[in-house]
Amino acid sequence: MITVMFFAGLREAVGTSSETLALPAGVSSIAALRDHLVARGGQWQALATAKNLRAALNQDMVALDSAIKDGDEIAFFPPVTGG
Amino acid sequence: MITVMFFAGLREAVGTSSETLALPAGVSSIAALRDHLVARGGQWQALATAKNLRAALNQDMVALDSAIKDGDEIAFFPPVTGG
Amino acid sequence: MQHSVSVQEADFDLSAEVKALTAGNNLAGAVASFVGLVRDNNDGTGVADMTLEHYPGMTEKALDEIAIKAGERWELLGVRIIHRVGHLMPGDQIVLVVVSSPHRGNSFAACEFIMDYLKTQAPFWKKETTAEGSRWVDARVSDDEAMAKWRDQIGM
Amino acid sequence: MQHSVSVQEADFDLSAEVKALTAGNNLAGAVASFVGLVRDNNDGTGVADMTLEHYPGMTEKALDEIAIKAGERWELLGVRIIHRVGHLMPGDQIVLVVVSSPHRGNSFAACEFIMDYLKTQAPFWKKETTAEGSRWVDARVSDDEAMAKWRDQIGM
Repeated sequence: MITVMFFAGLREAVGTSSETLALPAGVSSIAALRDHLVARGGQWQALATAKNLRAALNQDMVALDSAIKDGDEIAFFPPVTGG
Repeated sequence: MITVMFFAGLREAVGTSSETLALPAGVSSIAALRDHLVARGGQWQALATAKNLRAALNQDMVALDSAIKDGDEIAFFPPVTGG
Repeated sequence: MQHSVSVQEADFDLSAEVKALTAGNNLAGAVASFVGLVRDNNDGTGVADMTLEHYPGMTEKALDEIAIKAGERWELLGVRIIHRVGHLMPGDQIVLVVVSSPHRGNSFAACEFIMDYLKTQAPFWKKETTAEGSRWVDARVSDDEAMAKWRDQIGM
Repeated sequence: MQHSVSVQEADFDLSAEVKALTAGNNLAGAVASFVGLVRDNNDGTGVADMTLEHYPGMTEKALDEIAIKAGERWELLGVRIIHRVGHLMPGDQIVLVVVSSPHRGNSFAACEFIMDYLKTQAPFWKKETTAEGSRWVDARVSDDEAMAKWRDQIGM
């Protein structure tokens, strides 16, 4: 199983903050996971149209082409605006 | 009359913090005033031997060759060490 | 170097944080601090209030890593970072960074580095309420540029 | 830009100064501060206490000019400078600089500029008491270099 999380405007767009799912067959990177989610259609298109989509893998900010495996926590979000 | 002030180690060396005197004849710069005071001998030699002597004219830090006139307030001191 | 980070809804007191960071250690001659405040205006639009969302767990981890990176780069004695989350009003304090060091140059550089890093790397998001409704704040190009400056200067 | 300077024997409170500088003005998103503390060690010798001498009148004038120079160079909302004089112990606060601005880059640069300028231009002198007696503190070449950096960068 993997945990996928969404934050800020992206959380509002996809309508959920977190979901747990089995690592889909053939999905081995964050980018591939995004494509898998986008293929659900509807509000999930937000993951495709998001400007400057950022991602974290196990709570480290990483590039979208980073490899993922079972047990990982993956997060998608817009550029951060704290401080 | 002019006012001449001394601070910190230089004040201790010359043994006074301030004195008022008539602008000596022929003295038209801070450097010339220093020479005039040094010529008194004794502890006034400290003005000649001071490393990196600094001066202020009417409470602005200035170069030693700055011109002075009657009524001025001149100060001699070592490099500052505040902050 | 000692460091600590907090992500909290509660407000903080700058003096108390400085005192706590420097207590019992009289080697620190220099303490540089930064406090970020909620402005009542952003790009010309009045801001009534703000909500700060974050990624619990990752925020603490990111701030921790930023403090450690600063300590590796500069001679520091202590770093304290606090970032507030939740509901905030104009004038409220959002973020605090305090850096103590034997020398002021290091304290200034590290404090600014931590803020620049935090702005682009720590997972916080601001949502503002304006007269036209609420909106997520856009990231600023100037923040990316500030971060890029450090990458160029010190390879971070 | 508002600014104020104080030369005083009394201690100060950083939080109170920040609040006073930003009160009633929610344009200031950024507040950079510096506090200098008495160290218990200088160049390897233990320091028991310290006396700060100054040139009354000129100190206030010099600090005032430094604040104004910073306001001319950067977009600032407020500058507050406090420098203590008289008898101080290790750990005591000596100097405070607080700079508020709409943007953090300006607040950091101006705060560091003011400290570097003050270190070489404001007429204060420190006398330390050590186990070997009392001694006037020597000026540091590094302070002249810090000042020269600003002269090179911004012609000040």
